[in-house]
Formats: sequence, structure tokens, C-alpha cells
Amino acid sequence: MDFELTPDQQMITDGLQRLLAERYDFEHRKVHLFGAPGWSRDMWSRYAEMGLLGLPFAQSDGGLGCGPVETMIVSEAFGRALALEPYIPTVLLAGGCLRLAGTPAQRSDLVPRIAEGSELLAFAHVERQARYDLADVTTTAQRPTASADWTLNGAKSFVLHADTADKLIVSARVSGRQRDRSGLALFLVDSNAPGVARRAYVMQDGMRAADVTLSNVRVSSDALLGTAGNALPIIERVVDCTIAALCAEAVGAMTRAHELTVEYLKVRKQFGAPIGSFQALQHRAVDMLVMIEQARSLSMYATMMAEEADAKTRAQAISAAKSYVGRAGKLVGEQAIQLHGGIGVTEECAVGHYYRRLTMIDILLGDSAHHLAVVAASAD
Amino acid sequence: MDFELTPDQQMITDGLQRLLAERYDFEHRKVHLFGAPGWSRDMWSRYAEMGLLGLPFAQSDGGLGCGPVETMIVSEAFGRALALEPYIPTVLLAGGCLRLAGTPAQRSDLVPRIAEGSELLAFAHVERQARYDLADVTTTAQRPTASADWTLNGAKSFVLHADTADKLIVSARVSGRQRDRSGLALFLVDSNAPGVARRAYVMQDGMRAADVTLSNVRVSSDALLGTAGNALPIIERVVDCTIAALCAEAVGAMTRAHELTVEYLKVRKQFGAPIGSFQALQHRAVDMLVMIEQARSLSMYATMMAEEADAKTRAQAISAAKSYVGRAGKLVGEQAIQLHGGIGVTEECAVGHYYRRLTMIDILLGDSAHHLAVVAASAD
Amino acid sequence: MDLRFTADELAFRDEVQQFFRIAVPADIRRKCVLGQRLSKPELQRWTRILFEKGWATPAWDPEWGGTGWSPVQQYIFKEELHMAPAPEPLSFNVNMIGPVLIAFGTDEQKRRFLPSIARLDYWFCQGFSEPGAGSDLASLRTSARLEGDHYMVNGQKLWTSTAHHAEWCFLLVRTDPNAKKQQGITYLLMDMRSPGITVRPIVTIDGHHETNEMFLENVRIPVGNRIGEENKGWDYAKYLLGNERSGIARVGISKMRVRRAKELARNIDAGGRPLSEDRGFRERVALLEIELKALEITQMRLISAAAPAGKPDPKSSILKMKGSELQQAAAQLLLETAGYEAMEFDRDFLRGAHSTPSPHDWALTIAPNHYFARHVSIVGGSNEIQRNILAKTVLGL
Amino acid sequence: MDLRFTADELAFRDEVQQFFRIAVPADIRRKCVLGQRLSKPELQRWTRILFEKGWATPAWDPEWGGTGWSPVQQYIFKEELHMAPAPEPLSFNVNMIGPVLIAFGTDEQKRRFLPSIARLDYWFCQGFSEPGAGSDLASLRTSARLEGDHYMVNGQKLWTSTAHHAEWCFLLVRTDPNAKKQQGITYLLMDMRSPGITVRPIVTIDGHHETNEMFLENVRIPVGNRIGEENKGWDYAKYLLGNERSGIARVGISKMRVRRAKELARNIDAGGRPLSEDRGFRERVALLEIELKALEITQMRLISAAAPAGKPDPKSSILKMKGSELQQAAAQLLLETAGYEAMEFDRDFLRGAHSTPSPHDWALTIAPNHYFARHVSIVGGSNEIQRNILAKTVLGL
Repeated sequence: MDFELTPDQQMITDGLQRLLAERYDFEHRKVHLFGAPGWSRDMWSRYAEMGLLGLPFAQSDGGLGCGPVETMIVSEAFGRALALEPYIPTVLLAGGCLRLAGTPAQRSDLVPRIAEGSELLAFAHVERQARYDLADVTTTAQRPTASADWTLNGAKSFVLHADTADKLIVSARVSGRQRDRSGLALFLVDSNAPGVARRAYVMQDGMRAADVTLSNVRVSSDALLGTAGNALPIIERVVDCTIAALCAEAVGAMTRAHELTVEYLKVRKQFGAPIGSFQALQHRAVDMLVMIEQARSLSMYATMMAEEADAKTRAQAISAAKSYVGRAGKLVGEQAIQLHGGIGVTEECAVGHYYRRLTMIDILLGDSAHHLAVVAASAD
Repeated sequence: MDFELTPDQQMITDGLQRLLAERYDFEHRKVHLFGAPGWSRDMWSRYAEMGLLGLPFAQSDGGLGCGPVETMIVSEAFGRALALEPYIPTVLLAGGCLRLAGTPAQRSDLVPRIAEGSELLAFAHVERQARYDLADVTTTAQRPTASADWTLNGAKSFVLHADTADKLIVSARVSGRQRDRSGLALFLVDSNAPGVARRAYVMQDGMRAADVTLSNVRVSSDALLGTAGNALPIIERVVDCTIAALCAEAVGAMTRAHELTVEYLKVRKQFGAPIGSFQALQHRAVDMLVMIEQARSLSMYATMMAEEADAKTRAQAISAAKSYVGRAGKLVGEQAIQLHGGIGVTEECAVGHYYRRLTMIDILLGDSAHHLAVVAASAD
Repeated sequence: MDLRFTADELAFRDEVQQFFRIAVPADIRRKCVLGQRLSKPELQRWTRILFEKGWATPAWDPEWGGTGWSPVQQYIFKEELHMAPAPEPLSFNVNMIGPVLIAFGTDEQKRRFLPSIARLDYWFCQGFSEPGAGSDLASLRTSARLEGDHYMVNGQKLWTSTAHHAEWCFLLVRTDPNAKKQQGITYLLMDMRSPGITVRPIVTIDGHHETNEMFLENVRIPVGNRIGEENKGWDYAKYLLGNERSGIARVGISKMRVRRAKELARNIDAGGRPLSEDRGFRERVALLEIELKALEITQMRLISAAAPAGKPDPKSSILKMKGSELQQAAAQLLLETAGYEAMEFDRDFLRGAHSTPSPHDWALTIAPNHYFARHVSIVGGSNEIQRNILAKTVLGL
Repeated sequence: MDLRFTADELAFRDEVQQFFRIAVPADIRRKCVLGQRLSKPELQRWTRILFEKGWATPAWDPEWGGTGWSPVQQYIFKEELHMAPAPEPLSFNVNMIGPVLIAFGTDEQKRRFLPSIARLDYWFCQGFSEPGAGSDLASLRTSARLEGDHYMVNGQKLWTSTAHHAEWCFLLVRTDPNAKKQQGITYLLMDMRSPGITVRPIVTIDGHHETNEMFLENVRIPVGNRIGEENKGWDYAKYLLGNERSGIARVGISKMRVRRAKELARNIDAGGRPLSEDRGFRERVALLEIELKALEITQMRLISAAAPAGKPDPKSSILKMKGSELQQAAAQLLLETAGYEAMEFDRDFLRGAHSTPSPHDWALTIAPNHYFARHVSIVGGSNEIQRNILAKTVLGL
């Protein structure tokens, strides 16, 4: 048992936190948020320079060969800063599929360009009717013969940062029925390929996304990642790793929202005293602290279990963490607003933005109610 | 809509509260609690004199012909005083069966004696394996011919105040399988009849109960209440009415525990000030108040719905009330203890006794988790 | 004791339901169903429909446009309005300045203002809070100096919601800087066209502009626009607190949200079955519905407990606290129901700007309204302040 | 960073498990499983088994009988002890007076007391709280006047748990009535056979007698039984607060309760199916297990964050708070599991007096232990005090 960061990990933390402190305060972020493309290409280059974009990829593919702990560190820092960049879709979701299922050719083509920041990816998996069921896919991939091109048809929704992505990794059904566990495959699709249409929009937390429709989109057989029909276990691993990162991001966001709240309690005066001198508010701030520390512990737990080989053990740990952290994030965000009073519900105040992000994190890849039910169903 | 008590109802309230204030304070109660039979025969006579024991029975049978509102008033007062007498088994449970299913002969025989306090009854229904499933009965009643005596065999548990009861109303199965809704019947059985054995014990809240075994107990055909095989709807009505009364009792207990706590907050000093001057404790006391007021509202709701003819509507309302009140009672009791500090966990302090009773009320006739599940399952 | 409505009350409810069924314009009803915000002309249109019916200001003294309804009838009316759903009349006008004018205004003021307030010809906003005076409202510092027949007003107000729509503002100002906090405050009516007023928008967490900050620089307010006596303004403002017992819990709004969540859940697939059949979802719905039933009855109990007119019942703080918590919980239930569907942000749709309906419109306001629901436990005396009030007044701590 | 145990730590855990499997006497283990209270001879018997193994006082300085284990090893030991289940060694001896003697006692005191404390030849109780000094412990008033070579002690102590078993008592007394509250307090060791001590039982909410009030009338305590300096007793008492980080959350106890509830639920029928398959039950179990997993890691994080010896880490208040809440929640889960079965009260069984097992024994201690669990959020600094500490020391409020 060891809670220390290695010197390399400490270097990543220090470097990234310094960068974000200098260049990603609330005012900088506002500029990115309201500008195009809704995030900072400059920061993206800096992340690349720091090596963050190649972090989880094998060194042989052009990455840094790091693991979930490094991803946790980075995600937590992004959570503190409410960073808007497409790290999750490019590096963790689509990047994860590429890492786990990509052919050597695909990896050697794409990983260096992801790592240097010149290639953006998105993961087009979720469909409207699926809710949180990862197996629920109706998009189809068909081909007349084993060597022919694939033709993709279907609709994907809530595809994070698909608006700016150069390539999409699309899940599609090559066999089976709507919610069958087998029969899924992953394809690398150019975002501008004929038949790909994207409806872009802003999400509640300012992040960008798009709905993607695929109408007779043709891709060649070397666009296939892994083996056709067996993609679901890959998708589940990728999603579990990403949930661990989302938990860390939430912990970063909660921690910062709590810090801002405690600072506010010290300076805001009412009835002739700092409101932080009122015991009921002090205890509220303490309850937030306890919840954050518990969430931090579970974020670490998820990180440790993110690459657990046994899928059931892994999924249960990940769901345990997500169910707690999702709920804790919301509660901490709500109390941060409440303790700020009126100012807390304005767009000028940072805590509201943390709350919006924390709310989206709860929803993304399954909300706390969903994951609690998963744990309850699968526990011994 | 009308929340006023009628003059008659007000008279019952005033009279009973005065009686209990004079003769049922904590010290009096202790004497009853540790003496035999674990409650006060003197108080029982006084309840009889006030008419409380004949309250719900028809005037033509020798009762007062009152309804659930009067039962609520009485139960709430008993809750405040933590009264130990066998009101629930005699008047509400067994009394309810008699009222709803008894033959004219049975009613004219027993009701006057119940009302005058000379006859005690218990309701032997629950069996160990049944948990909260009212239809789960394995005790059997058999007879060779339609006019012959019945023979009862089986085991009943947690029979409230069966130790002192003169007669038991026993549920038994005349047909069907363990959890079938049909096939139940109710029988009036003398507590001392051959084959009836009672193992008496004290419950956690100081109330008395017994486990009852029936070994070839023979009763004549006029011991049957109502029609053989159709008792479950009667049992459900009786239980629902009793749950409404339990809710009122809990509200009385919560209210008193809260009053004691607020009084203690005003007199107990630490750090040179009454602890009631600390805001965190003030807010806790307020949260208790809010919960009690909500529980009081649902107790009224249960009272109003206790005699609703439509069984589903009635059961849903009753379960809604019990699920909230059961949980609220526990939470209020816990906070009452917490705000009392160390003294709160001693037997000398009243709040612990309220907590013990509130805990038993939560369990009796189905705990809050059970009733929430009932509401969730049956809601539109 | 009988918790059921009487036959008369049931008949009244039918009448109210029937009216709402017919009278709410289809476009306005649709916005309410979808959780969109109304424009000023829309709310005016609806208020005038109510006014024509004589139901724009039920709680007012009948002499000045009230209906003379019993508290139970008023409660039924509000519930049915929320459940219709129909827009709530402007609270600043109907619940705040109207009753204050009726209680403390001169006959001339009443004649001049009340009809326009009831018809929403005059839209009032509230100038109470200030940057340094939130929960501690009595520490407000906006000053008013009497100069001949007018007050000269200087200062800054915060949270002046709908100031950008308003023709008038009811305003608390400090007229005696030397008096004790609550004394020395005066209650004025300010024409929003007066020179020296600057209104700056504040965008809230839902992305919407509804509230503002307001700067007052040498604004002249005629003495005739003063309510009651100088330095007694705090009493008039306080008159409202705890006085508005019916409807403060807004149970109808929460019930409507829960109803909508249940309806939506029937058509949402969760792992091959409708979400509405999921045990966890059903238990969360049940918990909320039970608490709402309780609050409904608690509210009726407080309403029917006869309290002297104008005397605030401190227990109404329970309604405010619990009501706001349940509004938030109901908004959370809707969010949970929508899941991913709630993630898309569309500021224009929230304002009701889109004209062409899309199949996923239904989810677009759910997250913003859920975010904005955080404000209900803050405005009008935060829930912490309500707990302070209850601890002091009800528990004697 | 690696949250897994190292191979060495795993080997250590196996060793500890193996020891508990063999060393806990069957009758004592059975009482632990059933939640019964141990008698004095039983705890002595068990303590001596630990002592023989060298594991009676792991956290003490190795010079005085400690094992020299790492914090992680100590944590593993406590967890496995709770999960075995095996009785916890007397906390007054092992966690309280032992460490204080080691830190502040004279060599003579150490030699005289420590071995007997470790073997439970001396049973110590704690004389800190008083009727007027609970959360505000420093306001204690029991007086000690120096008269030649002994102190003359007068006063009243409260919550002197196990005083009726104890040979000795560690006591806080006021030696300087004029000094500021925390100053003027002295730390003494009192022989319980001294004349002038009256111990009166206090029965607690579980119906059990474990704690007492204690009256001291002209009790003579030799100066040689003073710990450290006169008037510095508060510092020695405070040394313990927050110092006992491993095990304070008692996660093992909660885990054992949850495990037992799950086992029981497999054989409890709920409407025709095992309770263990009920979704609601399973979700409540899951919520608890998730929080326990979190607390386990939080505890490890705090333990492994190197803190200067003797310097309390204020964050250990988190462990105390959350740990007590979860112990209570786990006791509630057991109660919910038992349902009606928990209603029977049997004081003798709780004491372990029954010798003939009955099929329903398993439920008899569940309610009393659940009631008694309320005390864990009160003793050792109530959870409200813990929140005060965290607000001040960690948040700077």
C-alpha cells in the first residue's frame, strides 16, 4: 500500500497545475468557452508538449506508456480548472479503443498524431434509445463479402466533441439484435466522409458535442478495429477507464468548488460577521469536506481497478465509485451554491459552472442511480 | 377540509391528556414497567371509565361508535406518555377483527367486557417465517365435517400482550398454500384452552408479548369469526386501521421526545452557554420539528384513509404514511439522543425509551423499507 | 376533522379546472409544459385573461379586486394553476406590492396603482437586496434624502429580477443613517423611467437573463410615492414575510414535475424495460410523492389554523424550507429521468424562441430549470434563515 | 501510488488471520458472533492469549511491549481482529493509559504499570467526564489538594465505564482552581480500592450495565501516582486525541455487521424470496459497502500520510465522524434484516448468561447493540465537536 506519487507523476502534477493556474483561470476559461471552437487550441498544444495527449498509449506506438494513475492526476487537474478541451473523447474514449483494439497500422498512424495534438477523435457509441446500456446498438455495419467495404447506417447521439473531431470511432452491429452482447464492431470513420452528418451543439457545462448520423457511409476493411462482433468487452474496458477518469475530474471539481466556498465564507459578511463564523455553515462546509475525502478515496479505488483484468470485479468497483462520486459531486455543488447565496446562481460565479460540470459528470456513462443498481445486482 | 376537533373529540383529548399527565409521568411509568404484568391495571380501568376501550365498537354492541379520528387522538396521547397498556391488541387488533368479522353473538358477548376493561384480547396472526406478508400463514384449522369442532395447529410469534390476554383471535388456514390470499379464517380461542402454550417475554420497548403454539387446540364452530376462507381482507383492514393508530402513536412519541430535547437544549450548559444557543444544534432541532410536522400530516392522512372502502387506495395511503412515519420516528429519536449527549443513552433518560418504542413501531406491521416498496409497486 | 374537500370545495375545484382548461392559450400552455420562460407580452396576455375573469388577485381585499375566497379555495386555485399548468401571475405585483398598498397605502395610492397592478399594466420589480445586504437585509445602505417634495436616492440594488421589464419598482431605502438597523428604512415606489436608474443584466446559472443589478444615481422620487411613514419601511416589508402562507410551498409545481417525470419515464427505455417500471425509479418517485402529500396537508393545516390578519405565522417557514427542497428534488427527478437527453444546452429554446418543434424538445429545459431551482432555497430568506426563524420563534432557542 | 497490499503485507495478513482462526477460544468467538458482551474473566483470558503471542499492545514503543509494526500492519491487525471476530483489547489500557505512560510516565511508573496493563492484570477505567463537563471537558471541577505526599481528591465523575471491573483509574482533577480552564488540570492514577470511592451503576439504553458514576470523597492519591507535572494534565490527555488514527473508524466492526446481515438475509424469507435478493435491501447494502470501502481507503491515506509522532492529525476527526455514522448504519441494517425477530428483549442473553442455544438467539442482541450504537457518535468528542474541530483546524473557519 502506497499513496505517494512517483517523481515522474509528481512532475506531471506540478507542471500541469502550474500551467492551468497561469493560463486557465476563470477569466481565461470564459474566453475559450465563448469563442470557437469552445475550447483552447493553444492549451491543446501545450498539453501535447507536456506529453499529456500521449500519456496512456504504448511507447512503441508513440505514447508515454503511462497508466491509470497518471490519467487520474491529469483528470483531477482538469476538473479543478474546468478544462474544456477534448481530452476525454480523443485520449480516453476513442484513444482507449485505439489502444486496446487498434491494429498496429492504425496505432502507428494515429497515436503519434494524437500525441502531438494534430488529430482529434471522438467516440460515436451511445444511441438515443440506449440510455446507459452499452450493448444497446442499432447502428449497422454490413458488407456483401468478407473482403468488401463496410457500409454503416445509424444514428449516434451525445458524441462528445464530435464537432471538431477529425475521425470518429463508431460502434456498429454486424450481427445480433438490439441489446445482444455479441455482434458489435468498432470502425474508424473520417468525420467528413460522405454520408456522415453532424449536428453540433453546446452542452449544459459548456462542453461541445454533436449528434451524428451515418447514411450509407462506406469504409474499407482496414477501418475495422479488432475483430468484428467482439467489441463490447473492449467498449466496456474503455468506458470503465473513462469512468475512473471522470471520478478524478469530479474530485478535482468538488475540491475547487469547496475551496472557493470556504474562501467565500471567510470574506462574506452578514450580521456584522463573516458568515463562516456561523456554526451551521461551518458544519455544512465540514460535511462537504468529508464527502470529498470519501469521493477522493473512491476515485483512487476506481483508478486502481481500472485495468483489473476480471471484467466483473472491475465493473463492480467502477460502478461503486461512480455511484458515490456522481452523487457526492452533485451534493457538494449544491451546497457550494447554497453557501454562496444569490451570487452562487449567477453565471459570473465559478461555483455554478462547477455544479453544471458535476451534474453532467453524474450523467455521463451512467448516473449514480444506474451504477448503484449495477453494484446491487452484481454484489455477492 | 376541516382540521378542528369536535367538542366530543376535544373532550377525549383533554381528559386523557390530563389523566396521563397526572398519573403516567416517567416515574409512574417505571413502576408499571418493572412491575407485573408490565403495565397498569389501574390505568386500564380508568381508560375503561373514560370510554376509551369501547371507542371503535358500534353502540349497538356496547361501544361508543367512534371512528379513526378518535383512535388517532387516543393513540397520540398514548405515544406521548409511552403508555404500556394492551390497547393495540385488545381494542384495535383483536377488537378490530371482532368488530369487522364477529358474529352478533360474539360481539354482544365480548364488546361490553372489552369496553368495561374486564376482558383482554390478543391477535395471534404473525408467524416467524412470514415477515411482513400478511397472507403467509401455515397454522391450520381442520374439521372432519361441516358441523364438527375445528382443530388448530401451528405457531404464532410476536403476539402483542398475549401473556395477559384472556382470549386470542387466531388466524389459521382452512385451505390453500402457505402464501395464498384465500383460505384464511379467524378463530376465537381461550388463552387457557388445552393445547395453547405461551412463551411470554418483554419486548425491546418494555411492552409484553408472547409466542403462542397451538397443538391440537379444539374450538367449536361458533368460535369462527366471519366466513372461513375469506379472512385476509378483514385482516388487512384491521392491520391498516392499526397502522394508522401506530402512526399517531409515533407522532405523539416524537413530539414529546422533541419537547424534551428542546427543553434540555435550554438548560444544559457547556462552554459557558446553554447548548441551545449553538446554531448547529438549533438547526438540528428545527429539522426534527419539520419532520414531525410532516409525520403528523401523514398520520392524519392515514387516519382519514383508514376506513376507505377501496382496499388498494387504502393500502397505498397507509403504506405511504407508515413508510414516512416509521423512518421519521427513528431519525427524530436518534437526534433526540444525540442532542442529549451521554445522558441520552442511559435508561434513566426518557428519550432513550422513546427511541426504543419508535424503533419497535417502525418494525411493527412492516418497516419503512417494506412499506416504501409497497407504495412503489402499487403506484400508478 | 376531515381532510377531504367538502362538496362545495370540490365544485369550486371543478370550476377552476374547467376555466384553466379553456382559458389558457395553447401557445402559453405549451411553454409551461415544456418549462420555457414567458415573455412580458405573454404574461400580460395571460394576466388580462385572469383579470377579465376576476381572478387576477384572489387574495386581495374584495374591495380592491379580491375574490373573497376562503383560504382553502385560494389554495385550490393555486394548485390547479400550477397543475394546469398555467403561468403564475407576477408575484411582485400580486403577492407583494398589492397587499402592501392595500394595507398601508393611501386611498389615492390605491386608486392610482392597484388596478394597473392587477392588470399588469404596471409591472413592478423589487428593490430590496444590495451587494452587502442579502440575508442581512436590514443592513441595506441605499440612501434617500428628503429634498422638498421628493427624495433623492443613491445606491445600488442587487437581484432586481425583471427590472428590465418593469415600469415601477418598490424600493427600500435608508432615510435615517443614525437609527438602529431596522429603523430608519423607508418604503418607496419608484418610476423606472426616472433619470439616474441604470439596470445591468445578470445572467443566471440557467443561461437566462431574468435578474439584474440596479444603480441609482440621484434618482428623484416624489414624497407622494412613499408608503406609510418615513423610517417605518421595515415594518411594511416584514408584513409580507410569513404572510403568504398559501402557495409558498409551491406543491403544485413539484407535483407537476413529478407527474411529468412519470409520464416521460413510460417512454424511456432502461435496459429493455420502461424506466417507469424500474424499482429504484419507482421508489424515488414514491419518496417524493409521499413527502409532497405530507407537505400538502401540512400546508392546509397551517392555512386553516386561523391566524390574525397581517400577523406572520413563523411556522410558514416550514413550508418555505420543505417546499423548496421538494421543488429541487422534483427537478432532480426530471433530470434523472432525462439522463443524456438533458445534456444539450439551448438558451433560445428556454426563452421560447424556437418555433419548429423537434422530437427532443421535451428535454431541453430540464437541466436549466434544475440548475435554476437552486435559487428557491436562497431567495426570500434562505433556508438557513428560515431555520433561524423557526429556532427562535417556534422553539424558543 | 498503489492501493493494493504489498506481498509482505499480504503475508502478514495471512499470518494474522491464521492466528485469529486458531487462538480465539470457541466460546469467546461465539459471543462475538452473537454480539454478546464479554465478562471480565473472558476479556482477561483473551488478553493473555494476545500477550503470550506478543500482540497485546502492537502500537506501543517496542521497548515497552510494542510490535514495531508499520501503520499498515497495525491497521491490518485491527481489521482482522474485528472481522475474525475477536474481542477488542481493553481500549482504556491499550490505547489510552499505556501510550500516556510511555510518553509521560517516569521509568518507575512504566515498570510498575505497563506489564500489568498489557496483561490486563490491572484493568484501568477513565475518570474524565463530569456531570457539568461533557463536550466541554476542560470545565471539570473535581478538586485535588496537595497535602504532603498525597493529593486529597473530591468530586464526581460520570461515564466511568467498567469502573466496577477496574483496579485502577486514570483521572483528571483540578489542582489550580484559579488558572485558566485548560490549565490547572492534573493527571493522576487512582487505585480503585482507595477509601472514599463510590461507584454507582448506570444502566444504558441497551439494558446493560457497563458505565457508572463515581463519587470521590477525600480520596488520597500518592504524589508518585501523578503523571508528569502538576497542572499539565490537559496536555497529556489531549495527546491521545487524534493520535489514535488507526482503528478509530472501526471499519472492521461495520464490515462484520454488514457481512452478518447479508448472511442472515439469505435465510430470511421476504414475500416468498430470500431477503438477500430484494433489490431495495441490496441497494442499502451496496450504499453501505461503498461508503465502507471509501472510509477504509480514507483511513489508509491518513495513516500513511506521515505525521510527526504525538502530533494529532485533525483530519482523523473525519474517521471518527464517518466511522461512527457507518457503525450506526450497519447496526440499523442488521435491525432491518431481523425485523420482528429483533423485538424480544433478553438482558441475560446480552450478558452471555444463557447456556442453551435456541434457534432464535441470533436476533437477541441486534436491537440492544443497535440502540447502544448511538453512543459512538457521542463518546470521545461528539460528532458535533468533531465538526467544530475540522472547521477550525482544517478549514480555518
